[in-house]
Amino acid sequence: MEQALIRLMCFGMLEEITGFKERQLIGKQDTDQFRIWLNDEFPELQKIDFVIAVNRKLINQNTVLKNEDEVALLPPFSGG
Amino acid sequence: MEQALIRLMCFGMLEEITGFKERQLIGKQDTDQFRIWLNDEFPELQKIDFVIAVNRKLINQNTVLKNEDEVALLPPFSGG
Amino acid sequence: MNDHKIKNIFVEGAISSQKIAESIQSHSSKKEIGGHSIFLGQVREDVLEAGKVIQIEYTAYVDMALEKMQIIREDVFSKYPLSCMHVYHSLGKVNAGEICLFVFTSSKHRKPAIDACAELVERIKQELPIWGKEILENENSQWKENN
Amino acid sequence: MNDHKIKNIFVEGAISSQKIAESIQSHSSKKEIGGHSIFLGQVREDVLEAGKVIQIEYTAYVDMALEKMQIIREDVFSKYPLSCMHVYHSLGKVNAGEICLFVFTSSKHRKPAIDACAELVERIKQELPIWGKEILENENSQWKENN
Repeated sequence: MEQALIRLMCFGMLEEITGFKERQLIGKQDTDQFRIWLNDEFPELQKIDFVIAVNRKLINQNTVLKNEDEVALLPPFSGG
Repeated sequence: MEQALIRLMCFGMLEEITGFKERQLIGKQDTDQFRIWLNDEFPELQKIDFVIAVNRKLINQNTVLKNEDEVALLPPFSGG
Repeated sequence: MNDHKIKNIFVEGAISSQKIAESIQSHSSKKEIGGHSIFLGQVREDVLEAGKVIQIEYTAYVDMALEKMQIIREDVFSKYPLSCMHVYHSLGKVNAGEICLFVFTSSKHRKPAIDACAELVERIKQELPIWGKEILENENSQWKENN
Repeated sequence: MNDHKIKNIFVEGAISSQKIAESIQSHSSKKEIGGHSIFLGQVREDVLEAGKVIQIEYTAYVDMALEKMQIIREDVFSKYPLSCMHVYHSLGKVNAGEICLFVFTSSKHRKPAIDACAELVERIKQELPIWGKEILENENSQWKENN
């Protein structure tokens, strides 16, 4: 089976914490798998309040990741 | 007893109905007396919705009129 | 009556967008402000049975309006934590499409500015002795009624 | 997603009072409008424990913000009888005292314009993925939190 290549994006303070704004990531079948990877790679994120958007929609349950999906980590909004 | 000389003012459509914007009036002891005079003088006002202000305050009960009081006839407001 | 100086709110004719811009700009030095709320009343080209409205001519019982506005101003200032409050109303002729009322409130936070502005607009419409005479395209006229 | 063209809301840097004036002026030809409601967000010179805020630098997840704004726009248009709705938000650096958010609604009557504007401001603050980084006078910075 071909592995999904996703586009991973970080915004606001998360960009400072992870050290990247955007990168590619391969081999995560769904957002639960992705979260496990994220916690391993950036344990300091466990202290941070953030939500995940897949293809520019907030998700609130495990979501399958497909090739070229856009996965974004979003800290609390503070526009206006 | 000296008779009060009041300043009588009409606004909006009332100015058109009475034919004056401002005039002096003598001999009305209170607003009830004044209303009687007004109904005699301008019977067409009985069909018109208006309120009375004495010295720039709306009145809702009979009010004694003193010398130099400012009595105004105000149709419904339509500012803004 | 009270000790405060009575502020004028009346301007002759329409309120220009330039005046509004200048009023906004002048608040950039008040750096404790986080939100401004503005209401603008614009003369509508209503089509009445008697004809189309092309202009409204405003008159007012100026002394009473200014005294009443002072009371409203103090009520609203005591109810909401505002930095600023500005109210302007036209007298005389204002064409359809032009601005006849400008209400401007500013506060540290958005909510008091928004709520105070909305309350001011309602009270101005209901309580200030101002009258609009609608001038129709056929040169007739009729007295405006607020809803 | 929907069939409508996605409108941009972002402007680089502060929103000038001249831009606001031009936006107001351009509505004078829409003669069915009776009321405009405007909200302006202004960058506050807050004094934090870490220092005084002199500037906010805004970043956004632009594509998501515009898609979300489109949904909000359609929700609000379907809820209130509006003639017009305009929203502008700054990206990049905005100094204390400058305008970073401009929300502008117009309607035949005042109530829908006022209510729609207030609702838009709340939804923009809560739902758009935009972040403000407060730049302090001592060259430190911290991420803004909305209340």
